[in-house]
Amino acid sequence: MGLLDQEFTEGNIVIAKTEDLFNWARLSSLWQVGFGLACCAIEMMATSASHYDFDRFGVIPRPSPRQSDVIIISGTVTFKMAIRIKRLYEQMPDPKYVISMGSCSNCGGPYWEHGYHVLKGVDRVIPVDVYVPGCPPRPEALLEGLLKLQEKIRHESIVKKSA
Amino acid sequence: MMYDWLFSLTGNEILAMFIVSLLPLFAFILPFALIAVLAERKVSAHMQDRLGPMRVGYHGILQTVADIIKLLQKEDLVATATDKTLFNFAPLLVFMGSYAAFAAIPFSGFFIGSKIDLGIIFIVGVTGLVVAGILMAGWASNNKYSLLGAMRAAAQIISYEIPTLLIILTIVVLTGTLSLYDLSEIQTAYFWNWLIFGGPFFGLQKLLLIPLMILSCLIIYTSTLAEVNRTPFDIPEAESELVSGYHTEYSGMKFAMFFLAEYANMFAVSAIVAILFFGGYQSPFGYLGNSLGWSWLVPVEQFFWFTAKGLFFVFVQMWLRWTLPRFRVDQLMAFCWKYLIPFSFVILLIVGLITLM
Amino acid sequence: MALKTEEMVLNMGPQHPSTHGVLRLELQLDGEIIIDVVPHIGYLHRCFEKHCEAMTYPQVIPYTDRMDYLASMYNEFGYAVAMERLLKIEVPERVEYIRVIMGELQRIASHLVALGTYGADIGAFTPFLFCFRDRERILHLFEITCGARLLYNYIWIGGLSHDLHPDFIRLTKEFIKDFRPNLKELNDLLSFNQIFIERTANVGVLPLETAINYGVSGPNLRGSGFKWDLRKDDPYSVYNKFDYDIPIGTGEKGKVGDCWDRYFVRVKEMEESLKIVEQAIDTIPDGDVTSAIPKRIKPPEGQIYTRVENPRGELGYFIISDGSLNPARVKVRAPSFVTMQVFSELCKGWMVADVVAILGSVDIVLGEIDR
Amino acid sequence: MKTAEEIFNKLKEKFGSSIIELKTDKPLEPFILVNRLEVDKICLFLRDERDLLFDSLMNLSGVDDANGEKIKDETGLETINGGTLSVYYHLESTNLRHKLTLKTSTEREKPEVVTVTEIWKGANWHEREAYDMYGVVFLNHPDLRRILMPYDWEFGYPLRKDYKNPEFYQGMKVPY
Repeated sequence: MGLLDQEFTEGNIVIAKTEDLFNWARLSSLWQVGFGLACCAIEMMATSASHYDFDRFGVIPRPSPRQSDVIIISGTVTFKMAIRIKRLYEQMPDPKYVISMGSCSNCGGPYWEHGYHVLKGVDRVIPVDVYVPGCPPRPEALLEGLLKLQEKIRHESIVKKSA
Repeated sequence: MMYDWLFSLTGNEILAMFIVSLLPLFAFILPFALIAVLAERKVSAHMQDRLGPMRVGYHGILQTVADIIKLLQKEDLVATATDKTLFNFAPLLVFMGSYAAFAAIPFSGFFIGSKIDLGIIFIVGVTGLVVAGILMAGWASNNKYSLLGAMRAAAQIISYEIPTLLIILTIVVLTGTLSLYDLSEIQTAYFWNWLIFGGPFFGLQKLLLIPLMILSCLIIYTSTLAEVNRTPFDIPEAESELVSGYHTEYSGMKFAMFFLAEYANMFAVSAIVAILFFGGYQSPFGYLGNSLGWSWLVPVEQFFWFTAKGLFFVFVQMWLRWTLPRFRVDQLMAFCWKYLIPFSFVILLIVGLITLM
Repeated sequence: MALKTEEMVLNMGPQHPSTHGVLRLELQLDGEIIIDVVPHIGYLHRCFEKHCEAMTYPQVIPYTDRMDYLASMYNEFGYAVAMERLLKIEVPERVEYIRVIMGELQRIASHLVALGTYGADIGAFTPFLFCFRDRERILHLFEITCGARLLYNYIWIGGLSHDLHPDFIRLTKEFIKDFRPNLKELNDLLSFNQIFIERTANVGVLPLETAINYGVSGPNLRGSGFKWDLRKDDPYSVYNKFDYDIPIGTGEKGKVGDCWDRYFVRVKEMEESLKIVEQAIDTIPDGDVTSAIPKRIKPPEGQIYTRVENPRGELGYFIISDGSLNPARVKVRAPSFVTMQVFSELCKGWMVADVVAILGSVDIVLGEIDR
Repeated sequence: MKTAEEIFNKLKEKFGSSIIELKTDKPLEPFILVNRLEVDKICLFLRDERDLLFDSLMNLSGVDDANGEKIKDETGLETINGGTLSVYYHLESTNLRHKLTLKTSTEREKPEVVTVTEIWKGANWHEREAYDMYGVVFLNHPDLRRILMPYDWEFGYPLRKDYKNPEFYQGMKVPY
């Protein structure tokens, strides 16, 4: 991504148009790794079920990390699992995003004080884009988290390093 | 035909041949794949009480366009332990196999890729490439799940080719021709001349053939379903068992190639069933073009009828996918070797006797 | 000269579409036939017992919800019954009725998830969405009562946090009226589908002796033909006031105790739970639900083991109190933990596709296994 | 349907010294204190005796009695030495419908109890969990490894009252 920096000046017209197209394409077909950890995974399944359909936003669960763009960490991350999550994150091809769903993966949640086996927040292992609060967050909260992520992608730029 | 018309237009053969061979790909398969992927998601959504893609374009129309552009931007991950050449070549081979089949399929009276006499045998032979591509993909991605998926795919496609061939043999015994163009021409004028209703024969022979033809249509439909790895035979890329089978390690455009090949294969297979039994591009009620006297309208109508039948069978495949559970590997093999193949032998025998009548 | 074959170790790792959460199965494969399965658990160990020793008695309830997050109402129910026996508190009649209604609704919701994901594992994806559509209605009922969809903190020691919502009874009656035809639809779509029967009948048969020796309980034990249900055999709350029967596996489609039996026992159990909810809704007495909640809970020194019929089996609470505000030790006997032990014996000799079928039929929840 | 006293007397005359006493003073269920190295013989007898038939082990739980003397060093860290760790067995008979609770206790430094996995195969994981959480070594257990904690967790046994969190585990900060 860095190479383009030197050649083009601040967002001229040619870049702006293709940029919007690429951003629009990336944000309207976020493929999710079909993988859940704990109670938040049940709410994630309820979100992709008929009542709060995830598919409306173009999000389909893909079984293998190779074909997915967004990984939703839904549930408590323990140390034994943190190593696997780090490897799973590395398997995903590059424009990848992370939604940390539920207070357990945000900061350790109800297990922050006495949880000797709980990792206090998944951002200690992988970079997180959007945090969805709640224990478990309601499906609407997860949908809002997804919209926040889509907003973030809409303003990404291949020229200027996003702040 | 199209080739002669283009030749008279452009003057040199190579250009005409080039355009004719590229026409099915750009004019038909790519748009079809875009629509089919969206249709599958919409059909499955509405079958499951939900809406499917809605936010991308009006009612989700641009969803597949967005998917393809996104897949273009994806990093092309090639694991170090993979066998590079095979890994990169496998999706091409799978797509080549499924696209080559369209060369011999008559889209309408006016357009056919190449009017070869061995049309149907060519198609079955060329889809053999798909098996090689899948095995290559499974082996090269150095992943246990892909290997299992590829082994299953090879076993399944090879064993389901036998009932397909036997049913094709019965059609050949009945109609005496291998070329799909002639097959479509035989089943002209009204739907009771279609082979599913006993073909263009008369009296007792037609009556005897009808049950056999319906049964053989069912057999060829299920066995071609298995050849294309669609549920209930989608064990090579069974999500719940083998993560996603032979294309677990593929990402970005290579995965899109597999995806595209699967939908192209789906249409090729339903086109074959439509041609063999439902009269290819023949219209069931005669042509508007003839009655109105515009002769140029007839090929357009034929093209319309051909795609209508093909899309109907593609819809049935989608319908099956979202209702039926999946077979296990040995049940699938048993179903093929213990039921489909004996049945098709019996049908071949009886049809042979009937034609002697 | 026999063909020299080599065994392959396949890791159905913590991230796998059909391991119902974070469970790693190490399969020893000969081709597709399974020689041995070694389950690795602990990926979701959230130190529940350490939290119980640091919290006071009422504060433990939200943590019991997060153990079996598919049937959290029943976890609270078990903990409340255990504490009430330890403190010898008498709970008003209305509270018992509401607890039974909530418990049985939670059983239906939990079985719906179990059957839905089981269909998805075998390959039929549509029943999964039909089950979740019906489950949403139950979650709506829970939500109007105690404000939460999945983890409630509703059943307290000695009573309930809120009384029933005014139109809870009307909505429940509507739900029951709509759910019965849906159940029949699920049966036609999945239970009696020939391919589903082909994939599940005679697969993963659990003989009765090994089931009892391993301590398996709940629908998995009843699937093997043993009429054992704690609501009748070790009665608690007011379950003896309702008439319902206990469905057991009869080997209708294959041998007794195969995957199909365990699946169909859960379908029939949903019908029984509907009956219980119907009877309980009609005869619910009035009263204040928060009258018997003690202000300070300081039980005398002692220990108690109580068990309730969780949708997954026998959920036992072993509580030791040392006279202070915090429990000295709370040990939970989780039904899925015990079922997971018998899993490797069920899978020997079957194929990779059957591991998924058997894992779906024993219906485990990782939160409960790893605690 | 036998009560705890009848079972206790039956066990007393069968095993004599290894059955230590029947405790009924604390509320609710009485339990029988048993010698920790004889547990498997007693349980085999309990399972196979015609009128006892305890054919299913409901629950096996390790408990830290925390009755040793507590030493507080300068950083307010509490270490308990001496005292006992105990293991409770809750047995049940599915056809005679009666229940029983056994208790064995071992000293804290070198806790050892005989395994009952041969009698009830269900005890296998319960014992591994008791080992993982408390460090109670079960003699001749088929494969005594940690079950819930990571296999390479060498910071002691988490559920003991005097357990201290490590600072780092494989590069991840443990405390909040």
